[in-house]
Amino acid sequence: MTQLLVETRGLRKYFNTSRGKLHAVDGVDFSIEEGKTLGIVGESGCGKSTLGRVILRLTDATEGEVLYQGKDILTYGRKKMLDMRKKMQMIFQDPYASLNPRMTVSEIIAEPIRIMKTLEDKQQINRRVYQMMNVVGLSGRLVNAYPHELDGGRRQRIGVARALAVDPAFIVCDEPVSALDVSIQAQILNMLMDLQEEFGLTYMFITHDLSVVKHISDDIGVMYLGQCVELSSSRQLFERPLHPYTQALLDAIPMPDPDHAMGEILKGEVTSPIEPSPGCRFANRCKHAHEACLGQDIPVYQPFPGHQVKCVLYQEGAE
Amino acid sequence: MSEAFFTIQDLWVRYVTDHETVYAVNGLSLSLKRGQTLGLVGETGAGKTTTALSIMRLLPPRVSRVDQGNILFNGVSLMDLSEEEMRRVRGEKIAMIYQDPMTSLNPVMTVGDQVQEVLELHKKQSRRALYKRVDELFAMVGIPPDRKKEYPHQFSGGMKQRIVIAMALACEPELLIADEPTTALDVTIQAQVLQMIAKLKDELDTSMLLITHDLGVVAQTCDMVAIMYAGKIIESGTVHDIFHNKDHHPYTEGLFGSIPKLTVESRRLSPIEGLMPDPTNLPDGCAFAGRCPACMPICMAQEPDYCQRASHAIKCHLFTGENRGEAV
Amino acid sequence: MHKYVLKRLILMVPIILGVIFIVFTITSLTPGDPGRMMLGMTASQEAVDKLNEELGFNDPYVVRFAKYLGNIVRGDFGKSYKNNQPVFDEIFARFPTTLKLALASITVTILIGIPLGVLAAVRQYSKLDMISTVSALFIAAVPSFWLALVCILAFSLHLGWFPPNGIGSIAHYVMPTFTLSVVYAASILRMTRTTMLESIRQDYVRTARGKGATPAQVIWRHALKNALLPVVTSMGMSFGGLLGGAVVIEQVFGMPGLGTLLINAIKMKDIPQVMAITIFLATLFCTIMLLVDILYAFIDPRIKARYTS
Amino acid sequence: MTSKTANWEFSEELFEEYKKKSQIAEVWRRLKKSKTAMLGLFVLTTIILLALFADLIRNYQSMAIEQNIMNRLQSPNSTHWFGTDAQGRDLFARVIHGARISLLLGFSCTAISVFVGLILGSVAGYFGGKIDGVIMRILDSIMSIPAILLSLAIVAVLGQSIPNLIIAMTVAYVPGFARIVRASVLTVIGNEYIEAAKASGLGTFRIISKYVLPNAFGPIIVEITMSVASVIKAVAGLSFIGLGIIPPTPEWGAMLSESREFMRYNPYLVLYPGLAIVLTSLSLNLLGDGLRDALDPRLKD
Repeated sequence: MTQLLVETRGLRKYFNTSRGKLHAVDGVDFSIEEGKTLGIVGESGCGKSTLGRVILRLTDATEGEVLYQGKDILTYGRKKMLDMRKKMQMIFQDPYASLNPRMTVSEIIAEPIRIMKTLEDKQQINRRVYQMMNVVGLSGRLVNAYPHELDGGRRQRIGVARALAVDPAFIVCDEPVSALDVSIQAQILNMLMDLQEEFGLTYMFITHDLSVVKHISDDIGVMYLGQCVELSSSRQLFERPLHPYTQALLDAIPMPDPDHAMGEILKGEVTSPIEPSPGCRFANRCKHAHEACLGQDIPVYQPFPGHQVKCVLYQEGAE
Repeated sequence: MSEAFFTIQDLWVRYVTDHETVYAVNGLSLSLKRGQTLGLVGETGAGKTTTALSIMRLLPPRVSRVDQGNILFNGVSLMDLSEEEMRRVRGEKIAMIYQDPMTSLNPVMTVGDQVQEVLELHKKQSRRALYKRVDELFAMVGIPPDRKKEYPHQFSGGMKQRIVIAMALACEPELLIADEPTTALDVTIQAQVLQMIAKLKDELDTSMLLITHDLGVVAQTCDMVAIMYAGKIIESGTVHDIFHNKDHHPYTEGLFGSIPKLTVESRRLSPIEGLMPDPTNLPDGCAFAGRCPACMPICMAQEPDYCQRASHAIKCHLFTGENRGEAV
Repeated sequence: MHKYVLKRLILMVPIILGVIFIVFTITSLTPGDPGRMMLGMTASQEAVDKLNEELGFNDPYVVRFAKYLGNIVRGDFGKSYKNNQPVFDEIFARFPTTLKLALASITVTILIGIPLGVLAAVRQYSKLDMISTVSALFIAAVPSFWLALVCILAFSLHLGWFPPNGIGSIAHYVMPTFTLSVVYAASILRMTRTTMLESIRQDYVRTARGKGATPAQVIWRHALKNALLPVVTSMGMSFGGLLGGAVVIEQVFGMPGLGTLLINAIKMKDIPQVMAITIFLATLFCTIMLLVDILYAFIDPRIKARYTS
Repeated sequence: MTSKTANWEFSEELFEEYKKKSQIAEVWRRLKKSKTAMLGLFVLTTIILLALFADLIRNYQSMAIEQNIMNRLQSPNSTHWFGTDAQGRDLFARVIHGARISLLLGFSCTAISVFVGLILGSVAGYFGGKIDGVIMRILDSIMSIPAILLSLAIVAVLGQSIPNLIIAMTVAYVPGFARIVRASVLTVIGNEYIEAAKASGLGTFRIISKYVLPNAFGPIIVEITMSVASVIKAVAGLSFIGLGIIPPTPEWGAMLSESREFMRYNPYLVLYPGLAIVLTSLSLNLLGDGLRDALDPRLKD
């Protein structure tokens, strides 16, 4: 069995709003093996981006643990955390907003190296920047270009090079391709997969697009209103989606095949994650909903080995 | 009934600023039959939105230049209409749904007033009839009519798009232009909205020009498809032609290779290498030649013609002239 | 909505307290001898010392501040050193002049600035746009008191159209109003133009045109209301500037308003009077900003929603 | 595969090149394109040069200060380009020596206000919460007093001198700058690249100084030019009502004040000092307008 690299236990993140506590992430447990990819899928407002930020400590968790090689990094002090950041990096969603418009391509890629002091000598840093640019397929003449001079695909390559510059083991990819055109999206996805093989990277891949996540992930977690409603291997999830929400999500994707009829369409909209009442959060849109879904929190069932689902329909399976 | 009631003939549109000239649409032609849905597919910068705005005659003034072309609607050239006549076409005969429901509604007007405004502009009727019609429209798109006194910020993205649709369909237009109507929405909401548009379109017997980058959306909603690259249509045909025929423009092949598929078991995608050509400096010959895996010397020098087979047209040297035999 | 107004009124209290604190602190640094000023040069040193002691001028700073605050709460802002009358008597006597000038000026500012700004934006790059923006840029560089001098020179001394000073008739207010408002009108014009240009490019304006709305409807119904939001705030701020500007302009035109009173009080080191005028004008300004905020909520339902929920 | 698409050789020169292509040069290149900004810069430079070399052009003591009743109220002529005032002093000499005071006050007040405003505004904007609340309430209080009243009160209390004027103006101008800085900071910290900097382990201070402020710099530098003009006008206003610079020191506002009673028959007395104020602030405003466009890195050219 391979080693677990990252694990979360009972991770929660609440935000205070004027209308009450917003449960952005509400008790999420998962683990990622070294060298593998965990896809996190969900629609807007499900808390998937917050989850990524909490794991990287870009925002403080309300409760829970984030284990990296078995140690809880949420307890780390400033200095130790800075060391940790060399191992955990992030690729951001918006290739336009995630690059400082006043810095050149080489400055942006060199920035994490300078801050974390993985390299001191200027020429070494430059060599590293050069190496990273080559790895992500950026031409040398862009060394001194500014981000606004480049297209979305190239900018996203800069973001990837910046994340890779300090030689991390774990990268959170927060919707890295959703702002890109399909042809460019495919280029970046292929590149991310190549880099994973080349450097043995571990990914947490956050996206709203099930078909993208299918290509890149070994395991997939489906989130709905702050909770992980289904977690399994990618193959199992697509062959046998268990949670009614996962099924609805799969049905909603328009297939590029005119003979394939649209599936059943999910009614209603995502409700607000502010002060949710106990019970299944999907119940009000779910065609299988009944009394057992409301009133108390739904535990996680495991009807099949390695396939977890948060839905009372699978109650027997757990017993 | 089967005659084309809407045609664009050889449309050329440029944007000219002090610094540069962007060649957005370069000789685009398409036609649409009554009751049909045409999917106009392309990536960012292909000229899709420029085409839509040219039809509505809402291109940004001063910088945009329509150099050539004609747009015929029920046999009348929209280009020849006066601004006042065109104003009466907009919203009544041709209506538009926009990409971003967050910004396309006026934040300081109630949604009811915004829907009502279209009716006031085009239909003379009593106050009472007007209010009744607004209520009907809200009910039609699945929003309780008593919410019409609320402001856009009180609605979710999907709800706002429903309001935009109610606005577009208020006068029962003959042609509906939907510019990426679901791109900004979540996938489950997208499904709801697409289904609703399809249903209402049928009920009102409206024809639709659906602009999108999503081949899945096209497959599920369109009768005809036109694929755009660098301001031109490089392939067009029925949905069947595009999704089931063997022969395709290499760019279309590339697009299909780029989309991650749920049904196929493969890890790697087969993307198109390289980038869209710079719209300020388009190459001679075929605009796709630089990225094309099947590029031939002639592609660099000479622009290909359309190869027409029944309803299916491909603008590629692989299928024209002496190359015809080899490729097929 | 009234809940929001109440909330904002309560928020005004610390600001006014802050103003009183600042004004008190500044004036308490004044070297001077209030007793001597009140009794005059002929009074004996003993009498002066006694008066200073009685009035509490020898108390520690904190004690004096607390006393001053206490008196204000009771509505007592002190008496003028000059005529030993309650300071507000004089303020109320002078205020109408200043208020008339300020109201006339803000009205002219709005009437010139906003329509011209809208027109300049709608006809961007036209002759009208060029002329109005260039002249706005030029006027923004002109100090209002100099403009006032030039006006007196031209229209009073040479042409004799308007009286150069005094407040007897409406004619007396023409030049002061013009010189005070034209500078602010220039800045409002520029601002309206910028926000309008931004607003015209918004998606919802395109939606309105797509509906078949007439150009006039698009501009007045859809674009302007959104463009006005930042302009309204700026107008509130301008009113503060106008009150300040009135101080100088009143001097040029010899108008017996609050500004003239203030400057005389400063020159005479009549501290209670200076403090009262400053606090009065600051409170007035705060009230106007409150009205602006309420107006803002009235225009923009998003702001209203934020406060009423 | 992707690594094969961009094989290029490493060369140190490629990395060195960017020093030459500095941002200042870039801004300058764009600024040069604006005719009005260049006009503003030219006029401003001329005024600054006249102020710097005022002593070489016209002697301060003998031309600008000493009274010379024999020469009083001469219309502009070849010796006295701008004429002479009621005390027989050369108006041209007084105007160019006045430029010194105005520019000195304008730039020094702005510099101090910007410095204090940068600190207060960035602290308030970046940390938010209670710190923000306290700072902003204090600044709100100061801003509720119309700037000129506040300066008037301070000058009246501290006495009329150049340092006191600087203090008075600075107090009045700090809140404005702090607000602009704060607003810019708030816009900037909403950006994802700040998150990216945090993910790279960047500390608070460096995020402010390296990411937040440079990106907030555009609106601030524009405001600086506008503020210099505004201070110059405000000082002139104070002097005009007799509560700023005291005569016989040549200050434009004070000169206007002195000229009032003679202006009917000697209009040049109000013309030249006034034009000096207008030209100085106009040139600064034109420059500020041009800078606003030139400093926006997103504007393509």
